[in-house]
Parts: sequence; C-alpha cells; structure tokens
Amino acid sequence: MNEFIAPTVEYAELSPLLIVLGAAVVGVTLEAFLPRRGRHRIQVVFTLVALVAALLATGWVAAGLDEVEGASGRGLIAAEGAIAVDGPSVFMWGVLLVFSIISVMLFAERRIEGGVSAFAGQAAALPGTEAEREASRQGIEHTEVFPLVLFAIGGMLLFPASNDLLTMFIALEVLSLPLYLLCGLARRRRLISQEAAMKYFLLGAFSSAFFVYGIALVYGYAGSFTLADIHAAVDNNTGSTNLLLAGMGLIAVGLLFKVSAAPFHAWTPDVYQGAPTPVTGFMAACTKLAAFGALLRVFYVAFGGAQWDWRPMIWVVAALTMAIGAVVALTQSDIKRMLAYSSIAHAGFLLVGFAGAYGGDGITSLQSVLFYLAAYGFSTIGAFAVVMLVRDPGGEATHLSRWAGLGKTSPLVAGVFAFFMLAFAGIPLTSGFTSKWTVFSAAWAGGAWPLVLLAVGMSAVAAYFYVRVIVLMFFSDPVVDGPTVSVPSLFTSSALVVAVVATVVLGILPGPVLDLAQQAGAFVR
Amino acid sequence: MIVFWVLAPIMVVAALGMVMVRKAVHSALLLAVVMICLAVLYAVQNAPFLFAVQIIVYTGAILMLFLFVLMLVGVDSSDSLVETIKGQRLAASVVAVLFGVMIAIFVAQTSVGVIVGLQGANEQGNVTGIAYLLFGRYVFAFEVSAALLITAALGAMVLAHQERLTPRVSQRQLAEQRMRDYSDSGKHLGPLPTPGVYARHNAVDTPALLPDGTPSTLSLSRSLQARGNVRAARVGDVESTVEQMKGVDD
Amino acid sequence: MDATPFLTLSALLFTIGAVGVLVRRNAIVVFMCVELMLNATNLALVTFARVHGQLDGQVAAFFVMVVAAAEVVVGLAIIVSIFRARRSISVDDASLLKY
Amino acid sequence: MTEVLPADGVFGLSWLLVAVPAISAVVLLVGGRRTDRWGHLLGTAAPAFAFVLGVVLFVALLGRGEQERRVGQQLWTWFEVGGLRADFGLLLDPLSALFVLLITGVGSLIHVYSIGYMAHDARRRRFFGYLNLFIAAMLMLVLADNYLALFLGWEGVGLASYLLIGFWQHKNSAAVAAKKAFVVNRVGDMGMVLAIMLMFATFGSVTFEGVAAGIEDASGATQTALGLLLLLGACGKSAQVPLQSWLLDAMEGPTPVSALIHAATMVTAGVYLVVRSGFVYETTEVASTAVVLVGLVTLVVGAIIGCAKDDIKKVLAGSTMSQIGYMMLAAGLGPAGYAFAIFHLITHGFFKANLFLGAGSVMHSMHDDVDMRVYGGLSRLMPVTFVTFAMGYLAIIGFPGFAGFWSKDKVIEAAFADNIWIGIATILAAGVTAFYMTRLMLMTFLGDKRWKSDVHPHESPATMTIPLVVLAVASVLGGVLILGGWIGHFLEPSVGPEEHHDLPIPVLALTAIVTLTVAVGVFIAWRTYGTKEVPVTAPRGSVLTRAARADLYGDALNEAVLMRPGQWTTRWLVWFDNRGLDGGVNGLAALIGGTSGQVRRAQTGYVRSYALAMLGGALLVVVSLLAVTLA
Repeated sequence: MNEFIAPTVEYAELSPLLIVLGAAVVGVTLEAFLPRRGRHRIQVVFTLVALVAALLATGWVAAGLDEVEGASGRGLIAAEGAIAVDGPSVFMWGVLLVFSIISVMLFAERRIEGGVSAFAGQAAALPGTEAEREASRQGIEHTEVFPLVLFAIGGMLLFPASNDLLTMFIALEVLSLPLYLLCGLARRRRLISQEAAMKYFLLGAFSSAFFVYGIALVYGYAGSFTLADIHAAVDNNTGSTNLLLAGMGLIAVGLLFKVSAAPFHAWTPDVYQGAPTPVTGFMAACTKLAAFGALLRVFYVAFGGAQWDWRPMIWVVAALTMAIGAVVALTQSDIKRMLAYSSIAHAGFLLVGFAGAYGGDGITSLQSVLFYLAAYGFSTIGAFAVVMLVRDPGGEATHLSRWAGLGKTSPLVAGVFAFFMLAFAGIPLTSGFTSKWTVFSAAWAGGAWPLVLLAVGMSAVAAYFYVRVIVLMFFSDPVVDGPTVSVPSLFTSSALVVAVVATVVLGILPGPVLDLAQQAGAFVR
Repeated sequence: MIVFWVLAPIMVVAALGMVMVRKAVHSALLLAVVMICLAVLYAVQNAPFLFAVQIIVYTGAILMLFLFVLMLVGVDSSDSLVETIKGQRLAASVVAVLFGVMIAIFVAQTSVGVIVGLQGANEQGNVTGIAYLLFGRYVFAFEVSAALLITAALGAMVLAHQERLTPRVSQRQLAEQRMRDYSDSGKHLGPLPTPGVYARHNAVDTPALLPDGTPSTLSLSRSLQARGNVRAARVGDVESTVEQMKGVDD
Repeated sequence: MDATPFLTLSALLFTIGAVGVLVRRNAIVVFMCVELMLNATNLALVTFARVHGQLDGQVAAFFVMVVAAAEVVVGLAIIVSIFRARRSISVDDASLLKY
Repeated sequence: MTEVLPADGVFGLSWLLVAVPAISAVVLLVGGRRTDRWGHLLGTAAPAFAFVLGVVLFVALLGRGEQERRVGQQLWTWFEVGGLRADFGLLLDPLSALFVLLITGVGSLIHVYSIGYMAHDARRRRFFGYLNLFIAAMLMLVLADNYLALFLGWEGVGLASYLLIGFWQHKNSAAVAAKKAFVVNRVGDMGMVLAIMLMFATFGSVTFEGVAAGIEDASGATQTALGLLLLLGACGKSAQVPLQSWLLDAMEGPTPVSALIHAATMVTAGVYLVVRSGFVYETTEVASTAVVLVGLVTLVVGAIIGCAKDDIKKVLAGSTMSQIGYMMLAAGLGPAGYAFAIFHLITHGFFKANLFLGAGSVMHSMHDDVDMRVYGGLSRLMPVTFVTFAMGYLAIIGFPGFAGFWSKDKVIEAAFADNIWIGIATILAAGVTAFYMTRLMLMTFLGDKRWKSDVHPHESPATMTIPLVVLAVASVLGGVLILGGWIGHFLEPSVGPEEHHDLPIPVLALTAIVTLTVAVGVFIAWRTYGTKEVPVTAPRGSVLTRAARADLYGDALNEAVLMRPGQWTTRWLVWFDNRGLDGGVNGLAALIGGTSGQVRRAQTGYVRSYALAMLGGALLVVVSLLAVTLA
C-alpha cells in the first residue's frame, strides 16, 4: 500500500446512475441561472430527457451484461466493489426509471391547479399570509423539486445495486433526504404537509440510526462492509454469531422501515396523506421498489447462508404487515390514507414472496418480488394520479364520502380508478392477479404455505375495502356540490394511460416482463 | 484504558442529563460534552483523523447549528417534563431497558476475538491510510455523498429562503409617498405621537394627551388596543400631579 | 486495551439516545438524541476498526459524520419551517394526521 | 378420458365463442352514449352469433368419431417462469359443448327478452354490456382447458354477477346484495385459489390433463385437500350450504339476470367444476362424500325456504338452490351420477329460465311488485305467460313426460342406488318442490284478484313472450336428450363411461313412488291455497259447512302433524339462515371491523408513539433472530 493506485470506475456500466446524478447537479445549476419565466418548462423537459437517456443507457447496459463464471447470474462488480451491476440491478433500474418518468410527468402537471403545480409556491412563506398569496398570484413555484427528485431517483438506483453496506447507507440517505423535503412542499394544506415531512424525517433518521448501528455490528462480525465478504464470513462461521444476528436484525429494521412493514409502518399513512399527491405516488412505487431491492440483496447476498436464522423473523413481520395493512384499511375514511394502508398490505404480500424459495426450478422469490413490484408500481402511481384529479374548491377531495356517486358524474375517471382497485384486489386479467399469483406460488414452493393461507385470507379482506370504494363510486348517489374531475394536461393523461395499459398488459400478457425478471437471474456477489 | 474509565461515566451521565434536563440549550451543551469525550476516545483508539473531524465538524459545526436554531426558536424554551401520552414513559423505559440489556449483553459482551490493533494499518499515518481508502475503495460512496450535501443546501434554501416578490421601496419613494398622502388626504406628515410619558405613567399602554387634553389613539400600538390593555390617562391625573408638585414647592 | 468496555458504552449511549427520542417533546432535542445514536454508532465503528486492524471502520465513521451533517441541515430546515407556521416545536403538537 | 386432439378446421374458430361477446361488451361499455341507439341489438347479436357457432361446432363434434371428440386449442402462453407454466388454452369436448349450447341458447333468448323488459331503462345499453361480459366470462369458464383459465372465467362471471345484481344502483338493497354476493363468493374463491396453488405445487401443472395424470400418485391428504378446496369454490359459486346466503339477496337484480345468471348458468358452474374434476373426486372418498352431503343438505334447505317465502323470485331462488342440490348430489355420486347431474342441469336451465322469465313478465305487469299475496287470477289476463309458466311448472315438479320428470327421476334413481336414506330424502324433497311450486302457481295465476288498486295487469310484448314460448317448448321436450341413454353416451369422452347401478326395487316402482309423492305435494298445496282465501287473515268461520268443518278437522290434523312441525322447521331454518350462517359471516366481518377500529386507534398521530413502536419492533426482530439460534 505504498503507492496510491487510482481507482477504476466503470463509467459505461454505471452510466444510468451517472446520468441521473449528473442531471441533478446540472438541474441545480439551471435553477441558479435560468430566468424565472420558462424555468418550469425547461426543468421538466430536461428532467424527462435525462431520465429517458438513463433508461436507454440501462437498456444498453442490460444488453451487454456478461455471464459470471461459476455463478448463475450475469453482470459485474463495478466501482472498486461498491456497486453490483447485475441482472436484478439492471431490471430494477429499468423499472425505476419508467416509474420515475411517469411520476415526473405528474410532478409537472400544472393545469388542474389552475396554472401552477401541486407544490408550494414559496415554501418559506407562512401558510395563509399575503406573501403566500402573492407567490401564487405571480405563478411562482419551486422548480427545485425537479433536481430534488432526480437526486432521490439517483439514490434509488444506487440503493438496490450497492455491493457494500457503506454505499448502501449513503444511498439510503441520498434517496431519503430529498423525499423528506418533497413531502413538506404541498401547495394546499401546508400544515399537514409540513407535519408529514417532520414525521417522516424524525422517524427516518431514527430508523437510519438503527440501520447504521446494524452495519457497525455486522462490520464487527465480518471485518468488512462488502456483501461478498460478509457472505464468506457467514459461511465460514467466523466471529460471534450474536453480533451477526443483532446486526442483521438492526439492518432489517432500517430496510423494513423503508418498505413500510409492520411494526415499522406507522409513518406510512400519515406521510402518504400529508405529502403532495404526486410525491406520494412516487414514494409508493419507487421507494418501495428500491427498498425491496436492497432488502433482497442484503439478505440473499450477504446473509443467504444464515437464512434459517432470519426466515422466521420475515414470516412474523410479513404476517403482521399483511394483517395490519388489510384490517386497518377497512375503517379508513380518507382515500390517500386507505391507499397507504393498502400499500402496507402489499408490502406484506411482497414479504410473503420474499419468504419463498430463493433457488430451485420454479419461480424464485426474487423474480416474483421483482415482477410484483413492477406491476404494483404502475397501478399505484395510476391510483394516486386519479386522486389528483378529483377536486373541490379546497384542493383534492380526499375524503371517501366525497367520492360517492363519482361513477355517475365522471364515469371514465371513476372507471379507471375502479380498475386500479380491482388490480389491487387481485382480480384476474389485471396485473394484480398475476403478481399475487407469482409471489404466492414462490412462497408456496418455498414451504411457506401457512403464510400463503394467511395471505389469501388477507387478500380477501383487502378485496372488501377495494370493492367498498367501487360500490361507493357507482352505487351511491352523488353528494351535493360534490367534487369535480379536473381535466388534466397531457402529462397526467399520458401517465394515466401508461398506468392503465401496463396494468392490463401485465395481467393478460405478463410473459415478456416475467421473462425479463427471470433473465435478470440471480444476484452477483 | 484509564482515559476510558474516566470519560465513560462522564459521557453516560451527560447523555442521561441530556435526556432529562428541561432546557433544550442545556441538552445541547451536554451533548457537546458527550461529543468531546467521544473525540478523546477516538484519539485513544488510534483515530487521530476522526478526533479532529469530531471536534471540528460535529462539535464545531453541527452542534453550533443546533444551538443556532435553538436561539432562533427561543433559547429559553423549556419542556414541561410531564408526560402527556398515556403509558408512553413506562413503555418507553421497559422497551428501552430490554433493548439496551439485550444489545449490551448479547452483542457487546460477546468476545470479539483477537484484537489486531491499528499499528499495521496506521503505518503510513492515519490520515494517509484513510485517504487511500476514501479515494480508492470507497471513492464512489465519497462522490455520491456530494449529492447529500447538495440536497442539504438546496433543502435549506427551499424551506428557509423567502424570495422578495415585490421591488424594495427606497427611502426616497417612501418620502414622496408621504408627501403625496399629505396633499391628497391631509394625513399627518410627521411621526405618530409617542404614548403618554408622565410622572405616573411612563408606560406604552397609556395614550398621550393632545394639547386639548383628549387622549390620542394614534399614540398606542394597535395590538395593545386590540388586546384591550389600555390604561386610562385622564386630564385630572395631570392636574392632580401638578397640584402635588405645587404643594412640594410650597 | 480490551474492546468490550467500548462496545458496552456504545450500546449504552445508543439506548439512551433511543429513550430520548421516545420521551422528549422538543423536536430539536429529539433530533439531538438521534445524533447521539449516530455518535454511539461511530464509537462502535472505531472500536471494531481497531479490533480488525483496518481503517474501513474509521472511514465508515467519517461517512456517518458526513451524512449526519447533511441530515442536520435538512432536519433543522424542516423544524424551522414548522416552527414558523405553528410557533411550536413540540412533536406532540404536530398530530393532525392520525387514525 | 380420451386424448385431446389439436383444433383443426372449424374448431379453430372456437376462440370466437369467447371473443365475440367480449368484444361486444367492450364496445358497449366503452362506446358510451353513442351506442345507446343500437346497443341492445349488438348486445343480442353477439350471443346469437355465439349460439350459431356453438351449434356448428356441436354438429362438427357429432360428426367425428367418439375418440376424437376432445379438441384443444392453445391460444398463447399466459406465463412461464421456471417450472411454472400456464397456457391459455381452450378445450371443446362433449361436456363443454353442451354447456356452450345451454349458455348461448338460453343466453340469446334472455337477451331478446331483455330488449322488452329493460325498454324503459335509460341504462339499457350498459345492461347489455354487462350481460355480454357475463356470456364471455361464462364461456371462458366452460371452455378453459386448465384451472387457471377456468378461474379467470370464474372471477369474470363473479364480477358480471356483482355488477348486474347491483344494476339498479338507486336501490340501497341492491348495492348491499351485490356486496354480499361479492364477499361470499370471495370465500369460495379462496378455496379455488388454494386448490390451484396446491396443484402447482404438487403437479407443476394446472391443466385438466396434467392434474388428472398426476392425481393418482399424489398423497391421500393432497387428494382430499384438493377435493375439499374445489368443493369450497363450487359451494360459493353455486350457492350451496354453507355459502348459500347470497343467492336469495341476489334477486335484487333485474329479473333477466336472475334467470340467466342466478338460475340457468352461473350458479351451475359449481356442478360443472365438480364434474370436470371428477378425476379428483374419484380418488378421495372423503371429498366425494362431502359433495353428496352438501348437495343433500342444500336440496332440503332450499326446498324448505321455497315454502316459506311470499316473494315470487325468492321462492324461485330457493327452488334453484334446491335443484342445484340435486345436481351436486348426483355429481358427488361419481361416474354413476355425472351424466345425470349434467342432464338435470340442462333441463333445469330450460325450465328455471322459463319460470324466472315468466315471473319477470308477471312482475312487469304488476309494477314490479314481487309479493305473491297481491297477485291472483292472472291466468286470463296473461294467457301466454300463464301457459308457458305452466309448462315450466309441470317440468319442475316432474310431471310425467316433461323434462324435469326424466332428469329428476334419474338423479333420484342414482341416489337410491347409492344409499336408500339419501334416496328417500330426495323423494321427499321432490314432494316439497311440488308443494311450493303449486302454491306459487295458485297464488299467482289462479284464485281471486288481490291486486292493489292502481295495478292493471296486461300481457307482455312479443320480445318477452317469444322467449317464453321457446323455453316452454324446451321445458316440455328437454327429456329427449335421455332417449336411449344418449347424453350419458355422449359425455363419455369427457367424464368416462357411465356406471350402472342396481336398484333395490324395480325402476318403474320407484318412478311411481316419486310421482305419487309429487301428487301428494300438489294436493296439499291445493287444499291449503287453492280452496281458501290466500291472504294472511284467518279463514272466516261463519260460512263453514259441515263438510267444511270436516275439512277443518282435517286441516287441524294436517296442521298438527304436518304443517306445524313443518312451519317450525321452516321458521327455524329461516332464522338459522339469517342469524346463524349470515350471522357467522356478519359476525366475522364485525370482528374484523372492530379489530380494525381498535388497531386504528394505535395510530395516535404522535411521532413518539410511532418511535416507540419501532423500538419495540426492533427488539422483536432481534429477539426473534436470537431465539431461533438459541432454540
């Protein structure tokens, strides 16, 4: 170690990541130099272009992945061991970028709020003051949300691809910090938006303290942060098992918090309700995906050898998560809150898949979870996009009673929403059915049949509250001076179209995407 | 090891104190104590670089930021220590004790094996060694942490910086405006009258008396008026004072 | 120098920090308690670095500090903006969202 | 079972059976108001086309050798991951061909009928859209060559049924009924889902062929579990005890829906499933016995409910349950009963659709009043409805020569051969059927007018009466299918050869006993309702003659011995139906709802409580990890 050897960074393979993070930095610079007029338009176009470029780069990277000697996966370990560019990573990158593009289109929506975006015109101005009204009047808005969301996306791309715990921790923070900020930037109902930001922030910081303490303990056990080294240490059974178990547990706490699994779910309803709706959709789809990717990677790659130690824990958490999500959703009266609990329930179903078989002939839990995440993301972004559209003079009409009879006043929008509800409920010919199907069969094949029984029961319970919404929309009388459905701009409409089409296609012809998930193969160490 | 046994009790006491004291500022200062002791423990454990960073970054910058914000929100703000959420404190202590005991016994007390020591790793100097790792093995994480710092700066700007939306009014414009008001509506040019400052009322809540003896509403702050905290200053007050003073003279 | 006392101290500080998060109402103090937890982590990292004879642990501690710095900025910005709107930094007062 | 051959020639078109109604449904539902003017015509043309195609395919099937009558068509691979593969394939064999004819035939007639029935409804076009959706899903169900695609149709018909029950959204009762149907069906669907999971896990295949090939070698527990899970699914869809409660409420839907979905087709899907899965039930005694028991219990419960109701549609619904009980029972008897189950299913499809449409016609003229106590004497004003309804009536009670006579008799024979007590129960139920159907007939069409003042009954328009006539003819002649044992022979490629059974008494004697029992039922009904005032008010004593007094005595005895225990049983059963089983479902729902309310309170809004939960969770996670190791 006498001479410093310059590190090698595989720029080509890491290009999606570098494009997104680079674009974020450029976006910040644009913020400083562009005149206010037109800044919104330029930022939107720039962000979308960057994301599309990253998506293309991902496709190119995916095409060039090589088989790894003596392993079932394809890919390589890049950036001095910091990042694993393997099949699952690339698959998640692709899906994440697609979701991000849709979400950014929702971020860009300005028509439904009368020419301004869903974000606060001036976050520093006090709610209800002259300064705030002035900002609204002049059409001033925070275009900083676009660089912020790019940073978050960058963190999400890095999170499930990290090959060592330290990088993973940094990625976790890179994705979390912008989200904390974005949550507090709602234009309407600023107080609850700020409250959501604070709750998310305090609990997020609390959970990342657990996460990093777990990393410290695992480091103490294995003497390395690299997942492969930890795997080797687990296999050779060096060091004290207690350190490993406690470390593993605390790392799980941090990750389960992000996927909003019970009992670490408590932030989800509050934050989902308070955050601006485009951000909620973005979090529900993308954060969940990134966090599940990281969870799978850590537990399969690093702790795969100790799976009989952690599997029961996942069983308990999965059961608890499904039960709490599905049961508590029954009595919710706010549509965003109900969707939040539904997202908790879906996290439970995903954990059921996670409890399944990793290897073997059948569908592996990795593939099933990847597919589920892809399918769920489209429907959930779509559902939140619909929530954005149903408005009354006070902003979004999120109270369920306001949605009564929506099917009569706006059949199209209500129909689209009902379709997403059916997808969440897992009715065949929607992506929800196929994806539930794959995770449950993976779990069954892995011997987790009691969990599958519970999961099927809980999806029946869940179906009830999804149907309740449909009944409310179509079979009850419209409320007096009820909400109206705003006509969105091309951004939201195309995002909705993509979401609907994806939900249909993944239900009828899931083959290609399942193939992709399958070709993603295993993680590379 | 002596250093440890001296500092450890101080740190634990300071940490407990931080949780228990009522004033937030005291908490911050106690946290500073823990952090400085921690820095010393780093030094003891062959981590001179971290020692410096802990003092400069943590104690010097981060903690100062805390103090700064505390001042912003009111430095003497103190918590009531009465628990309002039912059962929270009991449950918190039970769970925390269990958690602490479990971590301490199962994790910290298990033997960690042979202690290698940092003599080998620090051969070229601690800072050089860290630099090799930081710019070699962990270079990507290092680069990505830039994103964190940019986000932080951007976030602080977004949440705290209020942009001026209307052009600033200059002194000259203000003066001109006053003159215009005077000519249009006869609004008084000069400053508002000050509140009554008399022998017995030198308070802002007492209106000034106009030459004709009537109180001037303009002389009182509007918020005081709104709250109803206005004391009466009657003409008689002044006269009786004058009378008293006369008596003294005689 | 044995490692066990250091680790025990670290566990203790971590737990005290966690308790602080649970019992304090002042958002800034709550956040300081989180910082205490991160500091406890750093102590563990530095100790383990000595146990394993590598500098990786120290590098990790350095990263934790960087992260903490960024987190503090964001967190305090959020807390200040809430304070300005509500004139209160009690975490219990921010409870409009529930059930 | 014979081998499945790839589809060629005209069989290559079988996918159109599903596709045409589906496309029509999409056009009608997406097309919006633009399609209002011609929507009902398109909606009727689609099933009519499917019927014609079905006939062509049926004839083509008859034209082939017996060993070549199972035709499969692979459409696409639904998904394939690892060892798990699900193809989207169709299977046209004698069993599904008969179903196709029933569904599209009865379906087309009901579409025609609906043109008239729904003429004044502003949302008629949407109604036809839903009906077409139902037809497509139902055809998917019976044409699927694997359980997964079958499940797709299964859910599809559930969805359509849900939409149609709640079609009159302005009625709150309709929305409630729709929800109830949905939830109860989900319970059954859980059984299906788990059964399919089990198939995947055990056989790695969900096709009928694959499961049939592997079932012999599976463990006994698997066989039984599979049988019971499928039965649970069948119970939900076919409204069999213990999942029967939704069917009565489902009568809130428009009458054509009750006729098509809740009488002729969808509710028989459970019977189809059991017959189709015969290879499973043949390996497991426990599950097949369970099927017989479920059928038997439902058969009795349904018949008794039929006696207790005054709502004309609910009487028919109870009767539907009861008749499906017959089919289920027959299906549970194994190869001895499959063909008879299907035979009864088809004849029942004819006469029950006929009865429901007749009831609809009556309601149509009575301003949608369903209470039979305010009918009476309609036979002269509505001659076509009366005559066609009478055909259906004679068919369902099993009047010699009518369709129901042949099919019910066969089921009773099979039951008798299996177990004499089951046989006796089926005969008694036939008597009860005769009783309540006669009661319905008398209260509706004969006797005095008891109409409300503003009602002016009239015959229905031709679009409604023509289907009635066609179905009445089918109800009379449906028995021809059994001539020479044709149906059993025809179904052989699908369900295996019919087993012959020996009866303890001559067949003719049994038939005579059944006919006699039916006659007794009719007689009792006539004595109770045909000779007296119908309304609830007690008979007036002043005009009683001596002979009538003797009658009264007879009645009193009748009442003491037969009626009163009968009424008690009825009341108790109805109570149990409302409180016990429904109560069970409702209680569970309330329990979950209550838990929900409780758990919801834990979300206090305080960050510190959340943090406490997280610390507790962290403790839980770490302890569970350590516990596993230490254990």
